[in-house]
Amino acid sequence: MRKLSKNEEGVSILFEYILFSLICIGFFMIITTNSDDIFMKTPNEAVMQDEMSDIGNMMSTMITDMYLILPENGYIDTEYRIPAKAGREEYMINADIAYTDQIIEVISSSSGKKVRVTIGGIATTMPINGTALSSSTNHVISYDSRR
Amino acid sequence: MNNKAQLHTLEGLGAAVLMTLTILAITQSTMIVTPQNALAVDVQLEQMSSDALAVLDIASMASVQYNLTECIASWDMAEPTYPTGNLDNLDTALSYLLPGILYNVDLAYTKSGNLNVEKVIINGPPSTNAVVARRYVTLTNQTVNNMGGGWSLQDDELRVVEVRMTAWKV
Amino acid sequence: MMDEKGQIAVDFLLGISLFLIALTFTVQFIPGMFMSGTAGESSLDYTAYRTATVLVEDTGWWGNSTSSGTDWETQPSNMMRIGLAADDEPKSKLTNSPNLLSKAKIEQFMLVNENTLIENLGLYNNVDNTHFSYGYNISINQEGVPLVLNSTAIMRGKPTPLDREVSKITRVVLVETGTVAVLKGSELTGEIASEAIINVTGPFEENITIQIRNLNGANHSFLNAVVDNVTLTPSSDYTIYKKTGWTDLPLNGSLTSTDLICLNLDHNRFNLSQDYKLELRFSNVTLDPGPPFIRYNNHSSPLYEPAYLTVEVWQ
Amino acid sequence: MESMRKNTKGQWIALSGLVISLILIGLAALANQAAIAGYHSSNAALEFPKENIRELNSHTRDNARIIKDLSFEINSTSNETIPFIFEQLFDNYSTQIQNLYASHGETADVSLVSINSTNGTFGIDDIDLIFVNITYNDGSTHYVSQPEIIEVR
Repeated sequence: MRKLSKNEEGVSILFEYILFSLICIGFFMIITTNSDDIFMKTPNEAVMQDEMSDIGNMMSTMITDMYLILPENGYIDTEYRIPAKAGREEYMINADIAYTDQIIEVISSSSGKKVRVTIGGIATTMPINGTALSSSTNHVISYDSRR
Repeated sequence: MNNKAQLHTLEGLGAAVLMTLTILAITQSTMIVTPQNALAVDVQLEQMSSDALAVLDIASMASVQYNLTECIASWDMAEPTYPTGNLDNLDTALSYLLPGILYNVDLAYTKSGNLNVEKVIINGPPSTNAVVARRYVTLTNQTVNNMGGGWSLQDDELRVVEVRMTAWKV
Repeated sequence: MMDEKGQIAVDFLLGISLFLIALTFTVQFIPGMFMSGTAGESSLDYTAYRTATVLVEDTGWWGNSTSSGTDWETQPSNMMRIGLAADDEPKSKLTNSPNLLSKAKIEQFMLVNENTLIENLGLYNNVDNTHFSYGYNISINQEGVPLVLNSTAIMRGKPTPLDREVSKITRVVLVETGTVAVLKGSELTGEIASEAIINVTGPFEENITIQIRNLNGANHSFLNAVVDNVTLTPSSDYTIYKKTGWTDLPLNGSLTSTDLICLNLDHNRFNLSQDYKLELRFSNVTLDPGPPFIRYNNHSSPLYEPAYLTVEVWQ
Repeated sequence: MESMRKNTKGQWIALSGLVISLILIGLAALANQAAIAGYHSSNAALEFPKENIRELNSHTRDNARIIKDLSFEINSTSNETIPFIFEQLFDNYSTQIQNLYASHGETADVSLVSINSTNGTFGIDDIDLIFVNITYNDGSTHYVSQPEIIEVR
């Protein structure tokens, strides 16, 4: 016994291994359980928030600009390009609530994420309506005084 | 005394402090995280330059000595030599409205079916993100004669001139 | 416990766990790092752009069940949209004068209720059906100082915060600041050949400007101005200058026939609802004999001066 | 402390901390690049030819008045009728505008529909309204105003 207790090397190495493995396992458990959140969801969320508010703002700015040059008798239509996906999801631009709320809504169909953009007081005097899906190819905003 | 004992701890502490400080530095510095939106600068520039031309065009006699049409009508049709431009009236009016912005002005017009583009104000080569603003004026022989310009139009002739301004930030 | 080797493992352990803890935090911070800032600010840029565009290029609109028009400043309670562009045809929706701002509209704009203003210009964000108003500052500046109309400085909103990212857009505009009568030298008449008489009917809210072009004469000069037989004091009652481009140059008396002479008269001199007789005395000028004399009010039109409309928006 | 100075082995924990910090700074710089390069969609809003269309419209309005004045001037020295002169001048204006817009890749067309007068004669005070068709196309935006009613009195 005296001999054993004198040499403590074996115990220290064992302890070292055990403790070290425990810490490493703990660390990797935290990382693996959160990895989807950290590396996939949050950046995607951030990118989507960015792109969707960008697109909403583009729509709103275009409608404002267009409103200011509407012909009294005639029509105007303009094509615009939007990315097919925001982050990794398709989305829909919804202007149907514009009349009541002065707002354009960009909604992702799969995750239900919503971004809303105001449109500067034009909706109360001119009905704006329509929806657009990001996956369709042609996007047009149009106005016709005779309709 | 064996000092080795603290060595790895100190190392780990150092690494941790280093990483935390980096994170702090990045999140706190607005310069890195929030970049100047280059596009917004362009929007502003484009808006200002087309505003300046519009304001000069619609200004009445009481607001400005010569409006855009009168400025253009007074042109003597002479090619400017850099750095002195032509059309001082236009130049002073524009530089008053656009402080901190440099611009070149070209005039485009059709004469006997051909498109002519002439430089009238030269302030140097435009930088990469320059914008172009356009405005149109119509000259008749009467407006030209009033201003003593060199357009030499017929009495029954009217000429549409496109004022093309290329503007950029200094 | 004489052997100290055992400590090394504990020491290493402590070091590595500190390192790993820091790393975990770091990794968790990375996405947040990229998220902060970018989204909100780009949308603010366009909010500022839209607000400035609507104010400068739109006339505004009012409407109730029976009638509507662009002269919303006369119908503040039925106001539907705020716009400052002048419009001489209030029944039509389209304006032909962007960048030309009406004085009456600006004055009414200063009186609009805060919440209505935010609602109307869309200066808010809608997150889960709760309104978050943006901070904003809208002002019209001339040479860096807010323009003063009817003794009110044209500036709405809060002062710009220094510690936050602010989206700013500036527009060049012409603002109606008062009235002006543009007269030709040949139109002026007087009882004495060198003394122009102009009838002015008060009262005025803003200073009045008289502009004279093509005043013929040789070595002629301006002497003084007299209202109802009281000689006016230069610089306190009136200023005289000549216009070159957009700028005003001081005039030291002597004139040439190509000068655009401007006379800016203090409105307090004409503050009653009555007729005033304004005499402008020149030397070496021969004017047509009157009566009739020119009436300022028949020749006056709005005076537009260049200014900068600035919209600043922040979170 | 002496041994610490003498120990020049690895120090890999501190080193990896440094490496990770450097990677982070690189990532942040990259994110900035991305933020500047992005916003393609907002660009579309910028490219909307608002000023071009408005200028086409407002300049045609101004021009109708100039043409009216000019045609009365010409009429006093020639024996052509006012509507004939007006039409010719307007055609001339239209060609010039077409050429100028075409020079930057836009199709613009203004054409005269009719000259209206209050009592059927074409005196200087009688002509009050001019009807003009204006079309504009830059490939993605199509603008048609028919007719644009211009008051020239």
